[in-house]
Amino acid sequence: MNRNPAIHWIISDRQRLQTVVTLLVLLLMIAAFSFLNPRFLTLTNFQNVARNTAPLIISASAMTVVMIARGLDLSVGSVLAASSVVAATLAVQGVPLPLAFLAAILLGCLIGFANGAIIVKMRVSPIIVTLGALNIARGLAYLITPSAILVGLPRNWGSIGTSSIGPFPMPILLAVLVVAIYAFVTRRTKFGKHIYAVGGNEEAARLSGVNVERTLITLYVLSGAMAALAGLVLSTRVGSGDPNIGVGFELEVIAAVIIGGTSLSGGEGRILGTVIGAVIVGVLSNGLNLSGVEPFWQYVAQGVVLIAAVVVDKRVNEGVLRMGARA
Amino acid sequence: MNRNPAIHWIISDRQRLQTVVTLLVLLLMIAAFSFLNPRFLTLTNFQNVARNTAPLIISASAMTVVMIARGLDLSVGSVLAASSVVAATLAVQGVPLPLAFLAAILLGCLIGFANGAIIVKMRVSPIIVTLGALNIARGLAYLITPSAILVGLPRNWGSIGTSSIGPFPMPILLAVLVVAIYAFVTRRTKFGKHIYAVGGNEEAARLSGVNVERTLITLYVLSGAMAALAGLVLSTRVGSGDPNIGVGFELEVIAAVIIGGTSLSGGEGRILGTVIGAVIVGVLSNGLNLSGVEPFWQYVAQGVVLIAAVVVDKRVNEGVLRMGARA
Amino acid sequence: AEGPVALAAKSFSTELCAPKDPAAVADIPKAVSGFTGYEQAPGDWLALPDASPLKGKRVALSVMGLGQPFFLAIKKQWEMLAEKYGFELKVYDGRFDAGTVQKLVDDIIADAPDAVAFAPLDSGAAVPQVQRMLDAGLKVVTYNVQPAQVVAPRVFANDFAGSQLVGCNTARYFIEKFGDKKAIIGVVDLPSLPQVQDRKNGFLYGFKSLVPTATVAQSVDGGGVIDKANPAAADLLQGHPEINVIFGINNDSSLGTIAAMKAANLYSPEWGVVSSVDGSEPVMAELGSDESPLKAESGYPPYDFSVATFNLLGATLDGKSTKDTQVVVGYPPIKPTAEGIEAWLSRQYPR
Amino acid sequence: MPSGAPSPDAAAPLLSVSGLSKHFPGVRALTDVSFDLKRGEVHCLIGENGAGKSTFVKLIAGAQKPDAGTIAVRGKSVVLNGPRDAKALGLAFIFQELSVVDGLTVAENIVLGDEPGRGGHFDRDVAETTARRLLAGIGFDGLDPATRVGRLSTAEKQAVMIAKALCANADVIVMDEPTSPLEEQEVRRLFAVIATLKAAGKGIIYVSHKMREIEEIADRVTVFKDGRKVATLERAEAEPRELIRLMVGRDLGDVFPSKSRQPGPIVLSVEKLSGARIHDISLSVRSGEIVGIAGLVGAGRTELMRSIFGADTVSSGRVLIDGKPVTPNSVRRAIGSGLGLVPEERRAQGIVGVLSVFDNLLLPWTEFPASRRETGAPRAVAQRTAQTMDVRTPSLDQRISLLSGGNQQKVVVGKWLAMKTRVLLLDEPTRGVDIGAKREIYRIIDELARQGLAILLVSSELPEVIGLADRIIVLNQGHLVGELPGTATEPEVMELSMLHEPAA
Ligand SMILES: Nc1ncnc2c1ncn2[C@@H]1O[C@H](COP(=O)(O)OP(=O)(O)OP(=O)(O)O)[C@@H](O)[C@H]1O
Ligand SMILES: Nc1ncnc2c1ncn2[C@@H]1O[C@H](COP(=O)(O)OP(=O)(O)OP(=O)(O)O)[C@@H](O)[C@H]1O
Ligand SMILES: O[C@@H]1[C@@H](O)[C@@H](O)CO[C@H]1O
Ligand SMILES: [Mg+2]
Ligand SMILES: [Mg+2]
Repeated sequence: MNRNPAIHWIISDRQRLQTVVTLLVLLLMIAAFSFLNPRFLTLTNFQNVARNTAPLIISASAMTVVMIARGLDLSVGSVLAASSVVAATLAVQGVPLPLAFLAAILLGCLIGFANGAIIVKMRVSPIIVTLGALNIARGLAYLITPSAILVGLPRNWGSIGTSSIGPFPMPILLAVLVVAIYAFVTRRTKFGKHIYAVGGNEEAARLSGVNVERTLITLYVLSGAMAALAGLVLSTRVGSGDPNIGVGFELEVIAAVIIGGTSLSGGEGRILGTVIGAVIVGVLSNGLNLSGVEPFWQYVAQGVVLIAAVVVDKRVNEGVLRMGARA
Repeated sequence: MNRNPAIHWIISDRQRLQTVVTLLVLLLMIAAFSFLNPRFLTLTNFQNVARNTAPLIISASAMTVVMIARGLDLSVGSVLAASSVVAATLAVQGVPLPLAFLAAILLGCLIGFANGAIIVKMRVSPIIVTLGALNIARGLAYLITPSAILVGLPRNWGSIGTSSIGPFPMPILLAVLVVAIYAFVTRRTKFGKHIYAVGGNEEAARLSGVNVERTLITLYVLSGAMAALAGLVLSTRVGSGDPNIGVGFELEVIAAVIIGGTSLSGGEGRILGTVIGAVIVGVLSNGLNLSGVEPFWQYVAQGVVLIAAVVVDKRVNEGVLRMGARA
Repeated sequence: AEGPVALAAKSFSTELCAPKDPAAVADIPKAVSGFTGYEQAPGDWLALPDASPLKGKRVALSVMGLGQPFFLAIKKQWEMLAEKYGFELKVYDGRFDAGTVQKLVDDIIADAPDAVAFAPLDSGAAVPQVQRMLDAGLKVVTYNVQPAQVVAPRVFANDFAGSQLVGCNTARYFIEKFGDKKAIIGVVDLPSLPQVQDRKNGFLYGFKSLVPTATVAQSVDGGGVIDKANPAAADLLQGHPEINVIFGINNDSSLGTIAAMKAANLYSPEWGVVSSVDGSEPVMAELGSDESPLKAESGYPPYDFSVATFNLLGATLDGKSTKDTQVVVGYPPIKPTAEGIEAWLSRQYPR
Repeated sequence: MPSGAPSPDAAAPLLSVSGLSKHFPGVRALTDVSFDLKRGEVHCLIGENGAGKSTFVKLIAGAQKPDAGTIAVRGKSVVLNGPRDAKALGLAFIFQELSVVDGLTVAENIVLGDEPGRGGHFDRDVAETTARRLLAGIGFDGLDPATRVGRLSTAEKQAVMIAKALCANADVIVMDEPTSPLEEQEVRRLFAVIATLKAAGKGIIYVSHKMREIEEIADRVTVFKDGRKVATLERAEAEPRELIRLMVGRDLGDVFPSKSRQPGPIVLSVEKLSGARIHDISLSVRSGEIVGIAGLVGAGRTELMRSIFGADTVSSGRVLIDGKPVTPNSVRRAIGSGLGLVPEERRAQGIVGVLSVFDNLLLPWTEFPASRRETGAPRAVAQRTAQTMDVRTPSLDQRISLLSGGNQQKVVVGKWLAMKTRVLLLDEPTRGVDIGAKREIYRIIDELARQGLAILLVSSELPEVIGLADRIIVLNQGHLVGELPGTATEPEVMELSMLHEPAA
């Protein structure tokens, strides 16, 4: 068993093994959906899913590190909406697009900073603070514009969302970039090590001289920024600034992160796992729609597949580990 | 400072102190709202808020112990809906009301059992499992009846939701009963201690002979049952069986639990704190409506008050503890 | 003395009411969504043809959210049409969620059906959504909520005018029953949907046309779903006991209100008057009951919507429509008599 | 080169502290303590459990803020606003509670807070080289720097902490009970390292409960009692009997009880037990008998105890109590059959930190009517147990996590006393326990044996095994390699422990 170096490489690290198994679960899903509708496994549908999943991947990458550090950010969905309407409002008023986008990202940073600072300095639960922020950001979005803005958006509004470089849609490239940066940071930088330390054993990290507070605040700021970026990707793709988008997005993001192998209890997690988790979440609703499953049954199917995915994941993982131990 | 025996009693137990401080925060809110609208502080509004908050209190009590044991149940909102339509469907078909209600509660138990069994036996994340259950239960609710059932409900359908004993609305009495049972169980029974032990240190609990699995499964079953009961209270009050109700209820419940002083990391928490947390959540939207705050501003106000409540809570708590230590 | 139902039937009219005091309604915003400028009768669009160009085609139907009787009726109607005219139907549920609707648009594009009947959620967001489908070469017709710009053939009802009629009838009943008692209005609203703002404004325009002295005490956010509308309505009643007119922007809102009234022991026609729009079955039971204060309703017609959309989609497939083609279906006030209710239900919600 | 600031006065003590005080609600942990540390000395700190040693350590680490008092480093008075300040001043620490990060690798733990690499980049190669060098220096050459720490044994984790403290290249190294999870050989290597540090002019504060260690390495010894410093003695005066008298306030006499017990019939029999890390082990313990288990780290002692208790999966073999087989792989059945286990890692396995002393004591209990647990009989039993075990706590309702480590351990042992336990499995029962309490626990173990319990004892402190056990069983790599009488000597046991060490 262990003879094969590739297999050995995979099972030698629990996290790596888990990621590979999650990938297998995804492939299984793809196989099943392809069987149900031939249009599922086409380049256009691949681009479609990828484009739709890009915002999820972007925000979930940021959420992954927040959760590795034992935090949580429920405000992402509302930040997405706020970012979307801020950028659109500014763009309509003639502010150059890069500046409008920048303003939206800054707003995300600001909300993230407020979240982080309150959580860290006051030592209160991230759930409540970011749930508060969820409400506040949604309210702000509605106050800016109660309905979607589209009249007067500049021609190049879609520059992020709909353009492509070669066959690769811009949203996907952006998501890949974000993932690459996060993967690099978590694995190859001091800051990355600090994230795991803070989540794994905050006291030990503090005693080792890690600046726990700054680490955490930075992660929340980045989570806000990435949620805002996700909002820009989404709203430039769909061609409007919409205060209604992103309701319930936080649960999707958290589901992606957890399917990807990061736990709420911190200290563990992998960006790559999250990407696969996000794609699983994205493929699921797309696949069910394309398979023509009746709308109400889709709820059931979604729930069943979600649970089955983690259960299969766990089982295979443990099975492989047991076999590995025996070999 | 410590001379006063009442004060000493309060500050001698950290959890108790926290509960008292949370109560103060609630009183502060009540004072503020009373100032903004004199109709806020009336018996009828008290009954109104209490009636509206009863389902939240019921489900949040059950969630509190789940969270004390380091679990989480995101499916409560959907179970609420499923319970509501099951009871209504049966009632419309002429099944006696008590039986219809029983069936709904049993359904809640069943979903809770499935949640608990999968979480415990497969050792997978409660977030994903109960998120799956959230989808499944919602789907089932819709499959049973795609839209609200109102016609053909028996005359006494409102027996739980709208009746009163003396000046006390039935929903409130039910909530009080549930709270009393939970408070008793957590504080005065062996099972209660086991809940804290499982959440505080699962391994130590296991090695001390606590049946960790059974404890956890029981808590999920009860959470399902209480969500179903909450569904009955709600739907007999609004006079329908409705598959749409309870969307986002889980976040309200979790907010109530956390404001009440229970944390996601388990081992700590108080039912009484949760009750106050739930009332804070309930009073908040009622108070904002009665104060005539514009709907979009209500989002903002809700967020701000939520955060302010926990921050004030924390600050006062620490202040008192510091003073206590010095005295 | 006449019972409330009889009184409501007596004061009922299908005519709009002219403002008694134009100043009283001057400040009310006119339509913010939809195309109230068109007054084209549905005419032939409501007739069932012998054969349809949709035959043998793959058709996608989207709904805002299947949890409402209105959209369920739409789905049911379309399933009957699919059966009768022999086309393949796939139904997409928007779950009343902007994100879900965005994604289903993309999934429809990926699935590339021959024709799409699309129900937008937000007028603004709908414009690029429809445009995306058109760009992908799909044949699209929209119904119910309308894109804020003209992009594709559409079927809609005039939310302002339809609600204005309810406003008039509510006022007529109010005057009949309470004489010149001062009217104080509460609204169980859903402020995040522009279409709904038309309903609210239409209602106020109609009501104040006949009762210029009426004032609005408060609008609360009822979310358009019963479990959120219920506590919001309870708060509304609690905060403003002087309210004697409540308008619910859809049936969930008025039903949540009715439940709140029952809990607060206010459920009686003597209290005042409740009205709303949609005309679904449970509300019809209230409308026809002498115990209920709900005494005016305009019907939002699922059958008409379905058939008109079906026909327009066929025409679009045949190239017989342009992007300007639009069909306005009626938004009739429902006469609160047994016959009136039966007439409405049997056509729009056939069993 | 010392990493801290250059000293303004070479003659000044490396560290001097005066008037240091710290109160917690209900507890005066430290009162008016003065202390100093010279270059090139090992200054030992001893005292009973709860005397304030760890509190003292945390204060000079900047991990907690003192209520009063001053700290001076190399003659310069300093204010510590956090652990980073202490670190910057050239102070390094090994804390009593293992403060490792399970999710990071050995190397990452060792360099945490001071990672090598340019800018923000983490240089893994340098980190691993450094880690390998430091681990080799303390005799843990076998430990792969790329392993995740979560997979290590307690001893290996401790080695990581020691390497981490050395990594900082500090002038002052504070070790709070560094050897409690270590094996004799590893202790020797640590002492060699300490000698080198000393020779390099560094100062070491060494906290321990082990008199033999103190005797061996101390240049000076400071004794704490009830949060106060009672004396600082020079090496010459620091004679164990005197130290114990200062610590405890009286003479203790013999530490170990006499072994004049009369073993009865066999209570526990283990037949051909095998599991993941143990192979085909058979043994038996009589009523009234204490059987010690010796072996090197990783010999499988813990796994054996846990397998008997049903906590680790058994693949074959069986366990019998009074001739009746115990259902395998179920802790609850094991407890029901009369087994009790005091696990190896107190904080992770022994206590429920958020619960009170009372709740922890009564956690395994099943027999009292639920509703009366807070009052009446259970309360009385808990009270009695706490007294028997001499648990120092302001009240039974105190959170156990706020007790000193030794007092926590007494609770973990104590919780089995009130049960109908027939067989007590003790895995390192006195780890981190002070000498007085140790003697107490020995007395209790003896007492329990005399009452007819069968006791299986694992300890890394050989004197403890020899001092208590009637028979000693030696494990090596999961195999039972031999048995010695209770009269065996340390070299005899050591020899057997290492005998069958296979070459590979
Ligand atoms: N955070 C805290 N809150 C309350 N009391 C505390 C806290 N930390 C320590 N104490 C108490 O302070 C006293 C001193 O504890 P400390 O840990 O310093 O003892 P120690 O000498 O290190 O004991 P041991 O030898 O058992 O490790 C004890 O009574 C302990 O219970
Ligand atoms: N969860 C684990 N994963 C990997 N290795 C483990 C694990 N638990 C124990 N080990 C290793 O298995 C071997 C046997 O462990 P065990 O704890 O039974 O030995 P022990 O004799 O009690 O030694 P110790 O003094 O370390 O407790 C040791 O080498 C230990 O490092
Ligand atoms: O919510 C409403 C429904 O109640 C129905 O009126 C159709 O339009 C939607 O916007
Ligand atoms: Mg200590
Ligand atoms: Mg061991």
